[in-house]
Amino acid sequence: MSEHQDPSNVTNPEHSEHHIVTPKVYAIVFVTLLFFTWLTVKAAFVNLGILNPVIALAIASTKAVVVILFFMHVKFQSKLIKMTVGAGFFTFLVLITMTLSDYISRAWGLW
Amino acid sequence: MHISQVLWQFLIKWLTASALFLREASTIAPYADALYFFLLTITVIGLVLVGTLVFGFSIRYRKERHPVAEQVEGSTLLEATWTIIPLALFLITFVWGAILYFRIYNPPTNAMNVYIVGKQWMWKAEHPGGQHEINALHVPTGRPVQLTMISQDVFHSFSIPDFRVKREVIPGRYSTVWFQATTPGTYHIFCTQYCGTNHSAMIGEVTVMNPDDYQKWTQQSTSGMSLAQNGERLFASMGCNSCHSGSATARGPNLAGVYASKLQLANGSQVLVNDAYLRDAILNPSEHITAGYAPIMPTYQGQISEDGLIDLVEYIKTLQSNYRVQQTLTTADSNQQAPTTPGAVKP
Amino acid sequence: MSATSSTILNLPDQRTASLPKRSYLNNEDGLMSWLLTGDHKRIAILYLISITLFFFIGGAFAGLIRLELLTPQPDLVASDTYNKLFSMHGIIMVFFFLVPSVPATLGNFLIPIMLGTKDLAFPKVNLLSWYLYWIGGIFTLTALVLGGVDTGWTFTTPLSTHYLNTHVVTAAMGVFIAGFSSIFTGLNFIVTIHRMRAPGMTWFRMPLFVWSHYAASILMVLGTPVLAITLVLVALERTIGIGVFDPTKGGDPLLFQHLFWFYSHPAVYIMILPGMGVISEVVSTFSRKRVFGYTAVAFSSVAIALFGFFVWAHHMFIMGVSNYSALVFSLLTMLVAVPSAIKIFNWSFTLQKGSITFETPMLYAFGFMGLFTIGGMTGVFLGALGMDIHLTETYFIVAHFHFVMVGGMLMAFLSGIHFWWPKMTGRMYPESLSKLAAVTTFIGFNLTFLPQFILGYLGMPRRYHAYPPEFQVLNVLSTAGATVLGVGYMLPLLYLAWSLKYGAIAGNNPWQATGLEWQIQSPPLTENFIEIPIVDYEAYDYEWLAKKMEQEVTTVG
Amino acid sequence: MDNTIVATNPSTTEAAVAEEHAHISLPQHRHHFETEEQQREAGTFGMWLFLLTEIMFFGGMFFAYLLYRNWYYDAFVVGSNQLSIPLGGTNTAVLITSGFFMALAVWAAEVRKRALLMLFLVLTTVFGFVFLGIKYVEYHEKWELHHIPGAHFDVSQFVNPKAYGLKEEPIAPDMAQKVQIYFSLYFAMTGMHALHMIIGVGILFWLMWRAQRGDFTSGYVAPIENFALYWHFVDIVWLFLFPLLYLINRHPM
Repeated sequence: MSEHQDPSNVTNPEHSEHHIVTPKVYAIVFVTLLFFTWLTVKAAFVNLGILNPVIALAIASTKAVVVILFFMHVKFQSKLIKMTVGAGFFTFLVLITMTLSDYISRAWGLW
Repeated sequence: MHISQVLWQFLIKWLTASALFLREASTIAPYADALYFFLLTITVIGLVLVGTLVFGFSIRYRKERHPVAEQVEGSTLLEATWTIIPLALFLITFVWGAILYFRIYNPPTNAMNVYIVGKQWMWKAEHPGGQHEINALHVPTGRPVQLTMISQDVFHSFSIPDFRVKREVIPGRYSTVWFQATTPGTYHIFCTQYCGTNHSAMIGEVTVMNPDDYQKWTQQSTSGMSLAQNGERLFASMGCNSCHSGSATARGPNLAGVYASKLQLANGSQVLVNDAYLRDAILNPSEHITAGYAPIMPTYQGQISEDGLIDLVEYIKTLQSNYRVQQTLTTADSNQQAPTTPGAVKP
Repeated sequence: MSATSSTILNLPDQRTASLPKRSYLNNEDGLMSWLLTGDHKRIAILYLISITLFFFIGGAFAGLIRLELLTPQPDLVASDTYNKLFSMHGIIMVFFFLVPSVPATLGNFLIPIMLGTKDLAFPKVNLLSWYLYWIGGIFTLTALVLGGVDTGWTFTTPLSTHYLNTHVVTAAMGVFIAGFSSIFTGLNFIVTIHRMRAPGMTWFRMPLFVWSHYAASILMVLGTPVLAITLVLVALERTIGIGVFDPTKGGDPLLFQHLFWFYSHPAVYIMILPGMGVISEVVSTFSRKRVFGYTAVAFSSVAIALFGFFVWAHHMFIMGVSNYSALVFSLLTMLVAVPSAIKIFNWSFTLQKGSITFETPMLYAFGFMGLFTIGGMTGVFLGALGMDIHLTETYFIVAHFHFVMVGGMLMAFLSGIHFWWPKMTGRMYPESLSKLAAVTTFIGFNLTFLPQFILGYLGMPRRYHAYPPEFQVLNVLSTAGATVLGVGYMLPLLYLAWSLKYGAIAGNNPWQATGLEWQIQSPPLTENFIEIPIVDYEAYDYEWLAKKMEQEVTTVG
Repeated sequence: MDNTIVATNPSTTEAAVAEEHAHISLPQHRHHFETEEQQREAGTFGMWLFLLTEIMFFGGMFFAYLLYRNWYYDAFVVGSNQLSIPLGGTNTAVLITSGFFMALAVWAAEVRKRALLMLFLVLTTVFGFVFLGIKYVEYHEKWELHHIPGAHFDVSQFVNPKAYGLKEEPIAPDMAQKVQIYFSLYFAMTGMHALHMIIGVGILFWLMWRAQRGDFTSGYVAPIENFALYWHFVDIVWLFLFPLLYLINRHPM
């Protein structure tokens, strides 16, 4: 019924073709995730100073992105879904940064 | 004409007892009121504008006079106008409000300090000279007064409407506010943060006095022990002096003259020693290790009341040399009372 | 209908008119057909009944509060009781009336119809959200029956966690569950608006009512879970003492404030935005004109939703947040005030060159515009840092949010109810009585809450059971106003109930409005549209409507 | 006149109706959706919006973690070192495996293989249970050591690790008290996560029951697909929890 849909929907970024991800892709993702898990444990035992939490978070984020893109099919989804995912993390970022703006600057002005 | 008695009394009261405006009794009050009237003016203008538009259009374009509507899409110019003008007004308000805020919350350096402890449901005021008050506060005119406040239990809020100052009193952390009273008289103190059953009974009175009267009041109402003297006793009885003895071989850092100095901490950071720092260092010593000392100090969390902490803080504030500390050591060794001579804090 | 008449109300000939034989109301019979319905219209009615019940429970508490404050002495009830009264008033009114008021009733009823679809995207989730609302409500009512809660609606720690022995956990769970009800409503709206629009219903053909619900839904979905986790932490703190908000264990009570207001500030936009949508519809219909600057009004809703997330710490200016952080939040607060101002002016100019009539919904809408202007401007007082120090936590703030929430939202809700009542029930209410109610409400409201602004500036703190005697006169005025206000709210209950049986038959489009909902029968069929409509006209296109009606007259003739 | 529809072009309307009838045959198709594609997209979008709320739900706790970790770093290190990396690491792998089988289950449903779908769902559930079992072992240990926050919380192990035969450096008593905050957050976060797992396993049983009937292998995969989104989201939360809670500072100072 697409030709009678909302005319703007024909090229609507909200629509996407349905896509079946193959087990092969899943297997690659699976191995990648296990590898990163091993990596993050190893990295924790090396003293890198300030870089330790940075690396741990970077690895965790990479894993999360891989899961979101492939296991959760976002790579093959419409723009709308991608934006939705983005909006969630954006709001979380707002919560963190705006609240931190209080905690970080509390000691300011006490010099 | 017969007016009901109740109504009559109500009218009398309306005319005599109910002010529509508040006294201005501090140096900040006129500044706050200026902003208030500015805001009131733009509110009234805004309201009149919207009212005029709505009523004007309603009369001019009501169906009887204007049976067929003309379709208008909108007007970028008009819309830009009522975006930019309010934005400009709000930004002015923001700047003005911010200036006022920093004025109210940044005490001048020469302010006299009074400690306030809030608890369910009373205010305790503690003057450095040893005057203790409950639900009352005496201050002189013409001198900036800084309140260092803390709560023993829940959030309270210390408010003196006639001074236009208010600040939340927080458990576990000092907060400060300051004012300079201008007119002698008595004014309300309210707790404005809901704090449990008797929230509305947590009220008190500030008495503002001439400097002379104030001088008289301080002399009459002192408990005989200044806060620093109380602190000195605590310092000895809690055994602080055994480590913070001031000698070169002491296990704890020298406290003489430490207040208002910049301290190098073991974790590499530098801090300014203020009331909040001293309080925190007593309760959470391991986070505040002075560089060069071992983290051996035990915590006093739960062993000492907020009043006691204030006494200690005040004591350390007044320590200019280690003479008094040495004195407490000798007396402590001989198991005697700490010295109680008033007014001898500074040697 | 002559051109000079002062109303656009156009009812069918009452001698021949009758309600349609089949409608969503009589499609199925029996209680279970209501309780297990998937029909968004029936769920809207269920919600309408529920929130009305909670409104009057909350209102009763408000009445008792005002009665107590008639005298300065604590004489009517004990202090604990008074604290419970205002706590329950706040909790019930905020979480069980204001948040679901317009979205769950009018929004539920109208959004699918306005978009030209048969139902919301997830009818079962919609029903679930009503049940969650009631489970939450029952928790809260249980807390009430067991002896009440006296935390205030803000659940401030450490008071709520360590210093009260009332049923905090029960009430918090009630709010927690009701929060999920609101999440599911918002989620349903967003999906419906994105996915279910009829052919031709582009984003910029949607009524502004839908736009404002879209913005509010985003806030519901993103904000409410933060409240949920905060309440869970409060409950854990209370039951096992986990110490996250407890200063004696090293926790920061201000963290609670941050997390709580991260939801609760956007929540006020959740409450007011749908109301703004109602006003857009009503003002346009009764001035026979397209809303002035449609896109600006649409985008200002979205802007409010977006900025709404950046301003929460303005509830904490005196609570010991960093001064510099306060600066940032104050600036952003000023920015969020602008879209509201834009809306007010756009509505005013919608009237220009219109052909204005003054039916009940329009009277309420006028009330909204006046009161919301005051409410919004006094918000700027409170957003200005230095001014906030003096005004916050006093009756000024009480007056401010009642102007926005009651003067704004409740007026909008009543406006919407009067506007869409003929659509929902197929019958008209008595116009003269409803106009009287609108005027009574407006007068009563101002009498109640204007004195509170003065009281606030004089320094009377909020949540005070007893107060110094010099505040009495203004308090007496306020209580007197509350009485009038109470009458104003009781009236609609009576005549709307009356109209269900005896009201005049309304016909399809009594107001001659342009929305899709007015082009179908009233009350609508269960499936709304026999055929999915194809939308080929802009929102608020009165010329299109006139043409269409002309056509109908000729075909019928 | 009762049901005036805004259609002005009768031919397209008829076409639309005809088109709709073609789609109505499938039993899972809900009447208010025009097409099945629309229904499916709506479902996915709705699920994602729900996950958005979950992000914010956990977000509140993640922020609390961030704050207190910075305030009480030493306490967090000590608390974190109380946790077992072998157990935590295994659990991470277990959860990833469970997620992998869930992804395969979606694929099996897409290609309409009922036996495979059942197998993968069962494997997903089994690994879910393994995760919860290991979590239970970890919790139980904390219970015995009095590391559960609250009235019975005991700091002696952190103040005096030597007495317990631990190699840890002792920390000051005031900091040791803050370990309670670490464990509060640990239990709140992993507890909420475990709760989501338990709910997920419950839904899995329902899905297995329906999959057994063949509901999802005739072209209708939305429930499987949407549940997979939920299950993967729970995975993602754990992917962050593991390094943040277990691996704060494992290297010798």
